Amino acid sequence: MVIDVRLADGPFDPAAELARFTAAVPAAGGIVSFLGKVRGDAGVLALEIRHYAPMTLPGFRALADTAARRWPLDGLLLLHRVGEMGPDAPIVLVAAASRHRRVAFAATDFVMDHLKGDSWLWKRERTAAGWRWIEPRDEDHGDRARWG
Amino acid sequence: MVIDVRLADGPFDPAAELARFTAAVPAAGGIVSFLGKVRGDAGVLALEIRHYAPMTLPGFRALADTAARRWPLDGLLLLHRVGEMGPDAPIVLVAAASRHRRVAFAATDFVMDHLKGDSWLWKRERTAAGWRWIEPRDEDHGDRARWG
Amino acid sequence: MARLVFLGRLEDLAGTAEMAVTPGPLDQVLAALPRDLAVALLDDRVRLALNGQILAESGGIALGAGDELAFLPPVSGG
Amino acid sequence: MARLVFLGRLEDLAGTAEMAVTPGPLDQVLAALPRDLAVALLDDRVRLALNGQILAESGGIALGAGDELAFLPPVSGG
Repeated sequence: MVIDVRLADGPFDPAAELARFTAAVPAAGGIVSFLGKVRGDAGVLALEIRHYAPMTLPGFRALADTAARRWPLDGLLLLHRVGEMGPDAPIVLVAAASRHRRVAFAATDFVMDHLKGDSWLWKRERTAAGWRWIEPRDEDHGDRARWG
Repeated sequence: MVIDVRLADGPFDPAAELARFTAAVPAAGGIVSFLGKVRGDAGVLALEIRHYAPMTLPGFRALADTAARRWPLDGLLLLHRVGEMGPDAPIVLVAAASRHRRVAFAATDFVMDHLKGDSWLWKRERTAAGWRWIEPRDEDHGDRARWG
Repeated sequence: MARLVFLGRLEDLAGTAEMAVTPGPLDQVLAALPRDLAVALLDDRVRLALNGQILAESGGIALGAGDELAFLPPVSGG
Repeated sequence: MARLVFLGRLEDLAGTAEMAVTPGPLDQVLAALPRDLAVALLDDRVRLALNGQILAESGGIALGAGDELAFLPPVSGG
């Protein structure tokens, strides 16, 4: 069981990361991934993600462990960018590998639902109007509630 | 809206395909992908997928169009290998790009559920015991029935 | 001539992926084939496609010159 | 000395990510800060973490030498 959880304080290459992860889980027949990136067309000139080292990475590890206990996975990848980035930059890559397709979908979906509202990350974005902090969303609570 | 549907009669590189797809959908904030490959540990020495050109690719295109009508997607990729391949070979890559994370998950999941039992593909695998045709699975009907 | 196309395990049974046949009513075309192959082709679960279009039923089909009739056994699962 | 850490918009409000403070009861530490910052830090929705561990409540905390107290406002949504 491969669990790979990292914070990246510089740009990362999602294709290369996914290729490396896939190579590490030869027994898995299915690999589901989610890539979140800064939208290229939304007028966002920059996104900054601040984190708190003593809690952010341990929080991600705990989330990955929870997913790994809940589903029979061959591997789980959770890579999250921090710092300041521009349009089109990859922000988060989550991938789950399993013998069972539905398991890989569920684990990836689960991790994303919890990442979005449970992570110790603070985000602000810069548009033509200046910097603006991104507020909590009520929707995130609903997303997590799907998993009981 | 990018719809990219292809049959590959030779090996393909999932990481490169996904990178190309991602670059084509700059407005999408989220990209979900499913990669199915020949398991490396299951005693399968070779997998052969036969198809019928006049129906297989039109069938895939119809499935992609159905998904594109059902969800607000920025792009959909459906790439399927045919012919004979060995352990670890990529078989199928499906990816959906959208502004909305849940939409990208749903569309990818939907396409996979329908691919598995509705595609005009015939598969046989070779183990130490020789070639064996892979039969239809009852489970596939249940997978499709999830989508009403 | 017309052409028969055998998919999946029907190809193995026929010993070939394609076969050129004399045009005519399907019954007559099948009667010229080895009996075990003809029986397998007429299995209820085998779908027929004429020139790439699935046929609702196989009764009364006649193959014209240049027609391609494909025999599609149940597709493989996941 | 002890250290205060300000996350998210609290960093902007404080004008710094970290601040060295004299150890002592939290009330006393906060009393030495600008009033608007102290009020923001005591907002109900701001969680406190002492040396990386979330505190169930902030009442009665005292900072010792080398302690790090982080102020964590609500995290950003999707």
